[in-house]
Amino acid sequence: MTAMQVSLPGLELKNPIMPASGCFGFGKEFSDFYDLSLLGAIIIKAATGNTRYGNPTPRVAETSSGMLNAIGLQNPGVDRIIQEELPFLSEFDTPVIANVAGSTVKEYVEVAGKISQISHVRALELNISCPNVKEGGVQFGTDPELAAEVTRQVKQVSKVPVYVKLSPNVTDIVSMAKAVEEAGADGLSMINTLTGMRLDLDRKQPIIANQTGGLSGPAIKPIAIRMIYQVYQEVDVPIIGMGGVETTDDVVEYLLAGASAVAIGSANFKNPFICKELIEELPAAMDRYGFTTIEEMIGGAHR
Amino acid sequence: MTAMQVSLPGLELKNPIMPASGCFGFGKEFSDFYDLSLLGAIIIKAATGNTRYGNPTPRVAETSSGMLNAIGLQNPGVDRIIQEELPFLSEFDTPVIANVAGSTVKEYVEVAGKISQISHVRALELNISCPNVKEGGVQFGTDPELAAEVTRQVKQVSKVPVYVKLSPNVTDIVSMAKAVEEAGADGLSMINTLTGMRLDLDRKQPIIANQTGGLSGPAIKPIAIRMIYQVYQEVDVPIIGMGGVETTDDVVEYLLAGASAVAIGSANFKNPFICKELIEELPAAMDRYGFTTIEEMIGGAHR
Amino acid sequence: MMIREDMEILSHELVADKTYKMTLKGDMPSHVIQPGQFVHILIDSSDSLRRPISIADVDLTSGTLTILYKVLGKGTASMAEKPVGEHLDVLGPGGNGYPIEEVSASRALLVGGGIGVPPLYYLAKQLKEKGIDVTTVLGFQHADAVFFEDEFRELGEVIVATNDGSYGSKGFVTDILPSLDGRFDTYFSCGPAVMLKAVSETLDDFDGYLSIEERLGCGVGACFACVVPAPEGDAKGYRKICRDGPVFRTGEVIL
Amino acid sequence: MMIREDMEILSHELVADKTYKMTLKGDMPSHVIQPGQFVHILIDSSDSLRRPISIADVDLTSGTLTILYKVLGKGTASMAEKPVGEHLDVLGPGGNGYPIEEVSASRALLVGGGIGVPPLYYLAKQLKEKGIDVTTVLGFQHADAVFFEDEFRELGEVIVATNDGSYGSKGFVTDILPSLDGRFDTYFSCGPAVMLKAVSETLDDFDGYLSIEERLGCGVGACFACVVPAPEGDAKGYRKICRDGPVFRTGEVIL
Ligand SMILES: Cc1cc2nc3c(=O)[nH]c(=O)nc-3n(C[C@H](O)[C@H](O)[C@H](O)COP(=O)(O)OP(=O)(O)OC[C@H]3O[C@@H](n4cnc5c(N)ncnc54)[C@H](O)[C@@H]3O)c2cc1C
Ligand SMILES: Cc1cc2nc3c(=O)[nH]c(=O)nc-3n(C[C@H](O)[C@H](O)[C@H](O)COP(=O)(O)OP(=O)(O)OC[C@H]3O[C@@H](n4cnc5c(N)ncnc54)[C@H](O)[C@@H]3O)c2cc1C
Ligand SMILES: Cc1cc2nc3c(=O)[nH]c(=O)nc-3n(C[C@H](O)[C@H](O)[C@H](O)COP(=O)(O)O)c2cc1C
Ligand SMILES: Cc1cc2nc3c(=O)[nH]c(=O)nc-3n(C[C@H](O)[C@H](O)[C@H](O)COP(=O)(O)O)c2cc1C
Ligand code: FES
Ligand code: FES
Repeated sequence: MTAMQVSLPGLELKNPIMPASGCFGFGKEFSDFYDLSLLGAIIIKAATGNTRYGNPTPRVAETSSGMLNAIGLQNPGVDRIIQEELPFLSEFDTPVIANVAGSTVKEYVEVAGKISQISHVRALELNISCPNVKEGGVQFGTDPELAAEVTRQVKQVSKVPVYVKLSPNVTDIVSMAKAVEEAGADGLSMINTLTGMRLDLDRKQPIIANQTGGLSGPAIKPIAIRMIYQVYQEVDVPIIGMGGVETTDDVVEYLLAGASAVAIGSANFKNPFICKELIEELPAAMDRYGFTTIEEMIGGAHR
Repeated sequence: MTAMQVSLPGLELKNPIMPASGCFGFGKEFSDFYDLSLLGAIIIKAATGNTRYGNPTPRVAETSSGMLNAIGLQNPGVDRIIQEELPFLSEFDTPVIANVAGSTVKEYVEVAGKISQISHVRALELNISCPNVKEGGVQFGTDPELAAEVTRQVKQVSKVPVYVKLSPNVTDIVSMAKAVEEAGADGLSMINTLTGMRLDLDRKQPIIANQTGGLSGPAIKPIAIRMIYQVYQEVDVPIIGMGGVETTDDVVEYLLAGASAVAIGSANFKNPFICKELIEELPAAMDRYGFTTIEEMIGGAHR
Repeated sequence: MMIREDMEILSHELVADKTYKMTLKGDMPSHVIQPGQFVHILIDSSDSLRRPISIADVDLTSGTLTILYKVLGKGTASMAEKPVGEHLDVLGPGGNGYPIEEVSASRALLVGGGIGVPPLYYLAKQLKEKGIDVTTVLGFQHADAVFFEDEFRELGEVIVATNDGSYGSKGFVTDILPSLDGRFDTYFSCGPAVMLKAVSETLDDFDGYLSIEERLGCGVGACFACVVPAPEGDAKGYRKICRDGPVFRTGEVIL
Repeated sequence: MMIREDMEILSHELVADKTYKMTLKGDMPSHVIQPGQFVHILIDSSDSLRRPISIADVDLTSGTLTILYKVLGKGTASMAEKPVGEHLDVLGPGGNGYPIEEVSASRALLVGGGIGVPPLYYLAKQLKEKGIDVTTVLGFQHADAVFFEDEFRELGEVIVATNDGSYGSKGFVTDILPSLDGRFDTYFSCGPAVMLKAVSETLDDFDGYLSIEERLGCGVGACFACVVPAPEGDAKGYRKICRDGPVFRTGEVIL
């Protein structure tokens, strides 16, 4: 066990840093920038049952310390992901976390059943929180009973541990977390984006063709930290934290709040080397705040 | 009727710009900087039934493009506000909107009954959304039935129109808006702060003594714009918009999204002259986007 | 291969209405493969997204590349204030440009509109070097917006149109095209979406190449922000502007 | 009256470990009423909050004021990089300082800790001018952190203590105080909360003035971010550090 290691259900992470779903594709593009074996894990883009072409463009817009996106779960479907995208990632010594989405419980179950059989897929991340699709996605993430139901059914078919990705667009994040924990979730992933909008003042219309988009980036970090802090006190499963991580100080803040590992999303767009750089700089940050292992830091603000 | 004028229930605004509650005290401090008669209106700090001393300090922390606050509704109580603070504001040719808070429906009703009798108080802003107090405040703002109940009862005693200030910390902002509209709200005020947290990495504790605080500033603007855009389509009462307004472009964005006027909160801390400057610069912005009156701009993104 | 580097601003000047020319020095130029590729610039470290700007010229001897940009919003306004000597965080070169190596035609028509003109300049130079004849049609909104006319003229014939007729002929680039019938075998175009559509319709007898713009996220092909639909029957069904494009063969994507 | 102005940085230098001295030019100096007042600085326009820094000296002839600050977090780190000639957005002067006009004592003791030392300098100068005898006790963490010892020495006796004994006497400022018994009639203190508490307890036979720090919001008295409780029985029940303070008479607030 090295200082940087973290053990989570299904995942032996060599460090707690991984790219977040949807911000790293299926890894190929970033493998031009650095060796993906450096990463703690890789969370791949959402897979659905069939090919989805997503929303019309524009799909992104910049906001103060953040960005909006409404990609709309564009992906080639689980079968082609398994055939065309996943083999490439087997070359690296890094566990893959497959982000699973759907419009119906049946679709979640189908995708989870298929993708969890791939040997280097070590965990699923159940995306019940995508705010950018008309059906499916977010309503599972805002109703504790629906969330529990999809978790329960996916758990029955999944060959690997299931992390449920929570939506922050809810009144009571703790009850969402408890509902999915009770339904068998092995871990939580928090947070997905907050639903937002920006208007184009010249056209007098929303910039994003889908009208609303998901807000990510440093702007949402205080909300993520608050939710993780609250949920950590009430559940026993580990949390993968995310939302606006750009520096090792941010990583430390997430760990102290209660995350066991940290995913980096939009920051990959600003700096494609961000994950590698944070991994390299993390030991110095641990030192700065008087820690010798990652495990020590997890939930440190609750002691 | 001049180009900058806006008519709202109880409020004849000479322009659509006003300071937001809690960020402008009772006006006195800012009257050293400019003539308060310039303002469209003034929303004063929350009044409760009795004196409140608020939360322990630290009460504020900076975040990316935003800030957290947990003042905790510190105020001298409605009677002393009426005696000691409100007379000063009667000197100015500007309507006052009194922000009303409480722990119980009874307290809201008591405060509303008293403060709505003061002649220059032209409207109430019902603060059912303060996330920084242990009891009262936010639970009224997250449950449509409680929100409707407090609105209904306050409407019965208030001598002036009642604007209900909505909390963004909810799954479904539209149902909150509809509930209070149905209960008799004359207008809405959106949004209050989002609950957030920041940790002090050296002390390994939340910076804010209250642990959580309300997130305001440009970081939350996309969330506010989205909520106002959604609510505007579903209700008939006017909306006072707020959240991260710093420029005239922000003002235009709020109006186009559906706000009839705009309140400025945290930006007063960065620049105490902000309201005055925005009022002066607004005609140029109207021109830039091809508008000749404020009324034309309201809801412009929905056409 | 794309790299990320801090490039030094060697020169920076206003060349037309709100339009600036900037030369940047670093290793990037040696990585540029094709005209039409772009650089993805983080203008301020507090920005959330980079800004894509086409490479307008490359000088391998001096290790510089030239970009031209128009001030539109927050990012470009801030870029306009960067002094010579300062460094910019540049990612690039991105995307697939004009595949000059494939061009077998002997006479090329270049059609540029507004801030779509810059990438055509490096293309024109490369075509000329290959011995291909270049005719250029440039469209601008008004006289003050015109730039690089002389630069193109050194490489071949140039016709300028302005929307309001304040310079060159009055009207759109597409008004010029019929008069050039028989003077080219292939064409290359870059400009606003409406112009590209009009150009490709006017020239639908020809194969050509179009450079397309869309709001980018990552700029490296990972986020699917920038997709454009491919015609019915295409296996993938879409193309990414940042990786498969920004330059596409006519018919490869739906405009 | 408080004003807001862009003040020019006239000088800027490192004077001790992470501690910088900066002089700023503008109209602000003519508005300063008392030592102990502060300026509220917007270090970068993208910051959400200003940073309060005490006024360490005022020179009405040259229209400058001096501040000293220690790099602690994001804002002060960014301030340390501002070059001479640049302008800073300054709001001030804020708050109530040391009411020297009220002081009837003839011998004053000044007790400063760390980055609490600066406002005592302008105070010492003013006291001296009034003919009051000044003795200063300064506490720092270690030798590298010591600053302004010589400046204070020109105004009276100075005793320095460092926590680790690497300079002056080893220990806290409160270890020095007993030895000064009978050498002063009143005292003025500024420094970290723990130090102020210890000083006021050690000197509880004396009336004095304490300057208190807290995270500020508005800095002008409007937001209630900076309240400190007043003793039982006080009519208001609290004081605002930014408006009623930062300087309070001993006993006026609960430390
Ligand atoms: C492949 C490619 C090449 C380009 N080449 C050039 C060039 O050579 N010269 C030039 O002036 N412009 C070029 N553009 C357009 C340029 O990227 C935008 O004008 C610029 O990003 C606007 O940024 P802003 O901060 O001023 O605008 P803002 O509106 O403040 O930008 C906000 C966000 O929207 C994006 N955005 C806004 N408008 C556009 C647009 N028209 N296209 C793409 N993204 C946009 C920005 O990148 C940013 O992420 C190119 C675009 C693409 C996709
Ligand atoms: C009345 C007054 C006078 C002061 N005078 C001086 C002085 O002369 N020299 C000096 O070096 N420091 C002084 N301070 C403390 C100084 O304001 C903080 O060290 C500084 O704001 C830290 O900012 P930062 O961006 O480096 O830290 P960050 O932690 O990045 O700041 C984040 C936020 O917290 C606030 N903050 C953080 N620490 C403090 C603190 N200790 N006190 C108040 N706010 C804080 C900041 O103002 C900012 O809003 C004074 C504080 C007050 C209240
Ligand atoms: C362009 C983009 C695409 C995303 N796609 C997905 C997705 O497919 N599945 C998912 O669970 N989350 C998706 N997310 C959310 C991120 O994984 C992450 O939860 C969120 O962006 C917060 O992290 P950040 O602030 O570091 O970006 C996406 C985010 C962005 C910006
Ligand atoms: C320090 C502070 C105190 C506040 N106090 C109140 C309050 O008493 N009542 C209330 O309804 N809102 C209060 N608010 C919320 C603001 O009125 C406003 O809704 C919010 O800050 C969003 O606007 P902004 O981003 O412009 O600050 C407070 C906000 C801040 C920053
Ligand atoms: S911008 Fe991310 S895929 Fe093209
Ligand atoms: S900082 Fe706002 S009242 Fe003191």
